[in-house]
Amino acid sequence: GNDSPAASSSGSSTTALSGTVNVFAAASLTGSFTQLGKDFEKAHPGVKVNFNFAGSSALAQQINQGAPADVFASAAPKNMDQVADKNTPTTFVKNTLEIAVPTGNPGKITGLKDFADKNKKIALCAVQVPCGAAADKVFKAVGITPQPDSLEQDVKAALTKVSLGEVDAALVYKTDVLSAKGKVEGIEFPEASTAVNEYPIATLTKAPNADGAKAFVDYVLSDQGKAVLTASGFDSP
Amino acid sequence: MSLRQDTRTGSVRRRTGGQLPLVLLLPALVGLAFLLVPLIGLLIKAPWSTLPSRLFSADIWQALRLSLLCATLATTVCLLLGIPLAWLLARASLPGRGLIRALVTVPLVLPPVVGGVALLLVLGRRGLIGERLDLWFGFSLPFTTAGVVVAEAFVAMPFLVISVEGALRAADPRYEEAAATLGAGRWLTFRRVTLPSIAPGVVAGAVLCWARALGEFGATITFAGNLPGRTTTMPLAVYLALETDPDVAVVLSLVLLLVSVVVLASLRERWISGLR
Amino acid sequence: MSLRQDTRTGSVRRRTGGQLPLVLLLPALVGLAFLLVPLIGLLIKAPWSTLPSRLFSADIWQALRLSLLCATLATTVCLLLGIPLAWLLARASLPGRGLIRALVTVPLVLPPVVGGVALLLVLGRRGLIGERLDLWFGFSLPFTTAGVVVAEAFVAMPFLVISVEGALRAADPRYEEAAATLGAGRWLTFRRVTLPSIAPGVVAGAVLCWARALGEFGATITFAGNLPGRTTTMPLAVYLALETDPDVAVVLSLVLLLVSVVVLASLRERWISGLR
Amino acid sequence: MTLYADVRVSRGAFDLSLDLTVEPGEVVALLGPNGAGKTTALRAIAGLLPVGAGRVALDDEVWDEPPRVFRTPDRRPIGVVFQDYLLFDHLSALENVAFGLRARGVEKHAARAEALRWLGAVGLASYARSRPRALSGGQAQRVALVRALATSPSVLLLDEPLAALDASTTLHVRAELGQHLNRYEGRTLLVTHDPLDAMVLADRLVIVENGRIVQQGRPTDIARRPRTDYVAQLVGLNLYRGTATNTTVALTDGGTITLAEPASGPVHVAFPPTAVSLYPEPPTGSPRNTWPAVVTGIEQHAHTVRVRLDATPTGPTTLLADITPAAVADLHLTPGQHLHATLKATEIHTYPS
Amino acid sequence: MTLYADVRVSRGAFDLSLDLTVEPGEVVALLGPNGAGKTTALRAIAGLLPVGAGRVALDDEVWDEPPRVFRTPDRRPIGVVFQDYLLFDHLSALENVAFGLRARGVEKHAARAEALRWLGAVGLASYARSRPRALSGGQAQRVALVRALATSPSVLLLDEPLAALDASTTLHVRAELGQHLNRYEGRTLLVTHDPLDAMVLADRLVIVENGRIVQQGRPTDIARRPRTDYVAQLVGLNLYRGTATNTTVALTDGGTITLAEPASGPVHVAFPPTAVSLYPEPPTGSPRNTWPAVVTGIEQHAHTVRVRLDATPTGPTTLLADITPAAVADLHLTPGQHLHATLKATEIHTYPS
Ligand SMILES: Nc1ncnc2c1ncn2[C@@H]1O[C@H](COP(=O)(O)OP(=O)(O)OP(=O)(O)O)[C@@H](O)[C@H]1O
Ligand SMILES: Nc1ncnc2c1ncn2[C@@H]1O[C@H](COP(=O)(O)OP(=O)(O)OP(=O)(O)O)[C@@H](O)[C@H]1O
Ligand SMILES: [Mg+2]
Ligand SMILES: [Mg+2]
Repeated sequence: GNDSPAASSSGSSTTALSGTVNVFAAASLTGSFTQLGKDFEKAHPGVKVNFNFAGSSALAQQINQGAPADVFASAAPKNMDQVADKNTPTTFVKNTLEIAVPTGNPGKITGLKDFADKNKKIALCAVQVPCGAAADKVFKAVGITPQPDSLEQDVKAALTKVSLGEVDAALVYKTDVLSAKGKVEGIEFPEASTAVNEYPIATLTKAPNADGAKAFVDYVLSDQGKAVLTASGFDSP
Repeated sequence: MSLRQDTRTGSVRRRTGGQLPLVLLLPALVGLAFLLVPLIGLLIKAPWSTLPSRLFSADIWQALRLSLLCATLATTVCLLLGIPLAWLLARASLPGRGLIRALVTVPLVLPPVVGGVALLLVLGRRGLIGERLDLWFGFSLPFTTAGVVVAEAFVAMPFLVISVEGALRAADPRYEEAAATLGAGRWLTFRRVTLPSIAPGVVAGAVLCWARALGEFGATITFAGNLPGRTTTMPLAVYLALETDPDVAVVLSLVLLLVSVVVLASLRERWISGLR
Repeated sequence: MSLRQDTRTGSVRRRTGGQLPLVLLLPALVGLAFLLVPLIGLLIKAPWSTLPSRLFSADIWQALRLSLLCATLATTVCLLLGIPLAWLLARASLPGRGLIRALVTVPLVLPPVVGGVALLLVLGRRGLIGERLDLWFGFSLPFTTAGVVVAEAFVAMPFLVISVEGALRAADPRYEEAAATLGAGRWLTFRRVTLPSIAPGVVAGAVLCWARALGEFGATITFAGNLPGRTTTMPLAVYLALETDPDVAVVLSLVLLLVSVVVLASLRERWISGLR
Repeated sequence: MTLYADVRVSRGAFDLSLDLTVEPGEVVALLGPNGAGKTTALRAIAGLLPVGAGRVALDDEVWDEPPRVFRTPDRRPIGVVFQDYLLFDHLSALENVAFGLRARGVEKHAARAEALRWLGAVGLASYARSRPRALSGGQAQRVALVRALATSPSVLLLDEPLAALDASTTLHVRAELGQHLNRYEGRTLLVTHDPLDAMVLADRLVIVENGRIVQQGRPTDIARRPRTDYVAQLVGLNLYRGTATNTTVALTDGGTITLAEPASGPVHVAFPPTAVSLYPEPPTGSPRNTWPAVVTGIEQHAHTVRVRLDATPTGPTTLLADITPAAVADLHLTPGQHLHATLKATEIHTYPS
Repeated sequence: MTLYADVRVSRGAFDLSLDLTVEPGEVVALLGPNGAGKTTALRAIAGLLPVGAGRVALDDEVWDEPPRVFRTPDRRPIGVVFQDYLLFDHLSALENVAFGLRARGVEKHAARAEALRWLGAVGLASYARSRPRALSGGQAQRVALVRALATSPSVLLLDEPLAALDASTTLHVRAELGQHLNRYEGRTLLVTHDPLDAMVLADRLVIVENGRIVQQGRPTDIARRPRTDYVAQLVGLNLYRGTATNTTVALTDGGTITLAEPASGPVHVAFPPTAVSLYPEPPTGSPRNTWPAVVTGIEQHAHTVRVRLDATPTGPTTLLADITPAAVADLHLTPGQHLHATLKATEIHTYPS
């Protein structure tokens, strides 16, 4: 139900908000934030939310080069740290890893140990990107040396390879498995909890619309916001 | 002129009644297949059943309009700046011409995302030149449609420059000499003699340039951001669609392709025959 | 021949003692600045103090070697398939030539990632053709160096085809007629008369093709993946470096640029003068 | 094997319709004013321009017959010299000449040796390595000439092969060309502006105006019976074959002629009708040739009168003289009248044949 | 303002060194065999090829003087007709001719009207809209000719302007060209192979061989005192100015000549020395011109003897006759001897001057 939050949040708003809110958000938030934006606009008539979805590191670059951003929602704390002019960030969601296999599991993957099998085609994220760093942590924790065929630039690229059956398995986020329902199957594994990825959000000190920025972050952290995010497969912090 | 054209086509038609050399035909067909078969892959993969409903999203048309507009503007910028540059490289006696020519290819080799970063470093609000622009004129390029044009022009210009330079080098310079003896300065000679004679090369360069600009992604998203209606061109929309629904990405790509193929197929034949 | 070359250069040198038309010179210089200033931005941003230590990473050299190898192989493939295709488009009488020509530009317009997906759909393990390849020959392209070459060739070939077609259209067909009357078939005429006369256009196309292949990122990573030593080319290394340490990304980009500029600057002048 | 060419082509407002045959060993010259369609006809026979209607065939080997048959130029055993040369700029003169031989499968070294021989024949051996753009206009045309000759084609098509040559070179190249055409067993079609080239080199003339044949036949026949003033002016030339010994030529059809410059062997002897003077009594003076002659015909042309004469037994069988109407009146010229014809030895041109 | 051209250029193994001047209103013809360097000299004067050493200047306006001065072709008031035409393929014949006028700032409509007038003058008005490739060789050359003439340049440079024209067109175009050159106040340099063109059109001949001037001077002077056999053969021509009334020409230097074809007004009259016959007694026959003459000189050339004569008062002051050595012996020729010279009216060429 997305209609109810509109009433409650309009009640919570003290001053009448106006103008536009520029939200720079990680590409993996595209689906859920687009929805959130619509809801927010409904709750605050007269406010327009503009999204700039791109890779978190590109967004951090843009903000540091003076982009007119009000809010930054990053897919990793690291990229949030790169931004200088920000207010204290808050973690608003978490994401955990899952093994993704093509529908029907043609590679007969059962668990993490198959990632060490040279005969299986495996895709992982590169360690430079958050999902790769998380996977690295997991494998270190369980003491497995994976034998990947490819180190993908981002989690969607890994997912694409699974959904096209190019690889037998990949380590991706739960949200990704959910978004590709029907084309991939998820296999949960207990060690996932050792590498939880946190998404921080923050308003920026040079925000052209500081009030709007704060209201949007509040909305994301509100229950209504959480509901939308968890529907996409994110865990609450 | 039209008559002459007719006779020529007629002649070509009868001529090629003869056999085409297999040694040319075979690789040509393999090449064609290589370029087109992946397209067939996309067509097969496209979600035909739900296609009509997906096409009724206003966002698609907004992004498409923006893409066509920006690519066309970028091509115009490239033509205005690139043709003179090509001419300089081909005809003027520059010291270190070889180096300059190689430097022109820099935006080609630079991974587009890095190109975008470089543009930000120079033209961003905190950039070398961008800071002045902002200070003096209160005007900043990133996150504007003009920024998209700049990013696309930066990435696409080398195509134009190098194609046109190649055409200039293949052209017979004696016609320029003849024009000079008729009292035409370099500019007039360039406009009225050189340019018409290299028209096919310029058209080829412009096509490359336009198509490259239309498909440009990395530099655009880095330099101009991804703001729907303002800087979200089709390739950016495709990128976002890949994040949420890969099927939509395929549909978007096919729309982009269809439009560009229609534009090029209708435009080029006219240009090519009109300019010769 | 060398003597003749000398006289010509001499003549050009004295000629351009005269004034260059500002109306050409000005935009040419603006264009040059536009292409080069972002490079200056990168150079300023580069971490010069720590540069030497960063360059001593074996990974860089491995990626660079792979990049050069793959770009060169891809260019070779493009030359072998693309020149015949350009010839077919320019000289043969094809039904629907305009459409075919426009379709050739498809890989240009297609966002590279989608291009990679399209290649996977056709040549991947489960792809239309790839499945057969895998079944019959136990051979699969993705995740191999050959896959990188295929992805780069796919993206870069339109540049070659369109440049060369432009050159062919600008060439005087009467020389081909003369060759025909001397008993030369189309293949011989093509090899010995047409090709040498369009050499500058072919060189231009090959340069575009090589540079584009060298900078290719999206289609490569999507189709061939990213495995150091096997498929990690420089642009892939740059992209990943950008995620963690933008300074490293700048260093890598500069290395890539430097190498390509050196290669092109030394190679092209020789080609251009050698082939004319 | 005869070359049949019934060529009908439309090019814009211009419309060509010629019907030609060329026998083996025969040299046919196509003469006509600028824009008459000579080059167009030659291009059609070469296959560079498909005929709109008609038929081009070498005996029963059909080359072009719309709408079914069309043989491309490279599959026609032809050699062409183009009016604007069309030498390959990126090849040396030698490679240009060797090109056709190589295309017809001659091995590289043999082709180059043969090409060098040909270049030598037109005095350009020392330019073998020059690029066409480094050649003068006349040099370029000579290279184009031997490039076409080198392949020994069945049909040789020459478009103004001697136009860009200077007087002294022309003499040399014309003799070379004449010798080759004599030895040559193929069919030759020669487009030229120069009636002298045409009459010396060709066995038959075809005169074209405005895309149509206005007259054709053996040079002597046309010279004797020109149908129009244009043709009369174009081909009015006394031309004989004979064998020269020093300064005397014994004509094949009887009679002798005295030359100024010694020659030897079979020659063509030519002089214009204007060079012949007529006297009622044999004059004694510088002219070396004085023959008794009988008037056989008188024709009035625009401003001159052409007199046909028989000068047997000491001179040529038939002889043309162009004189003024005033001279006709002075001499009371009538057919059958006996006269003396004089011809200065220095007025005679001789060409080895 | 005089054109001074001291041109020294090296091109590969070829080496050119010419020193020329052309006065206003003067027409200088550059004659020489193929590859003599005529085109090279012309290109250097046009500024298409910087001289290696020397100086090109129009009076005190220096065009080229290495290493400092070099004026590009577009800043030299010149008009050039190229040996291979170089018409712009993408422009119509009319636009080609209008090009130079437009480049010199003439307004579009005026330029086109002027261009059309010029095309009409060479009989190509109906081809105004044709593309160069749709023109025949001769038509293309005429367009190139008027393209250069249309801009009324101070220096006109013509490379073989009449070479591709057929006999009848040549006559017409030569007359047109001659008239224009007469009216023309600039300096003309004419490269040609045809001695007749040179002698009729030019005020002075410069004969070049192998990159060097071998002789120069007024056509009649050169014809009378040729330094080499080559020159003698090249320019051996009796040439006079006079005024024609019907078939009689009153020569400017005295005497009269009878023509075959009526003419009127100022004309050039030309006939080769070979056309003149010598008799001890005046013969009565068809030749319309018989003059008493006195031998003033005898020169032995390769195979012929050139006799210089005075034919005053009834004929031309000086007269050349080429006869055979045998005739010289027969007539016992010695300087001072009195003879009778005959010349057939039909041997005479007349050109309006
Ligand atoms: N491609 C073309 N389109 C239209 N008309 C053409 C074309 N080519 C030639 N013509 C016309 O056809 C006519 C004949 O041209 P052609 O070249 O055959 O003449 P030509 O007899 O060779 O003359 P020349 O002696 O001057 O070379 C000319 O009037 C010319 O303008
Ligand atoms: N670019 C060049 N490089 C080297 N040699 C050249 C070049 N251009 C011309 N030559 C040589 O210079 C000489 C003179 O050439 P030029 O064209 O001036 O002769 P020309 O007198 O015009 O002869 P033609 O009457 O045949 O046109 C020739 O021997 C030619 O081979
Ligand atoms: Mg012709
Ligand atoms: Mg010349």
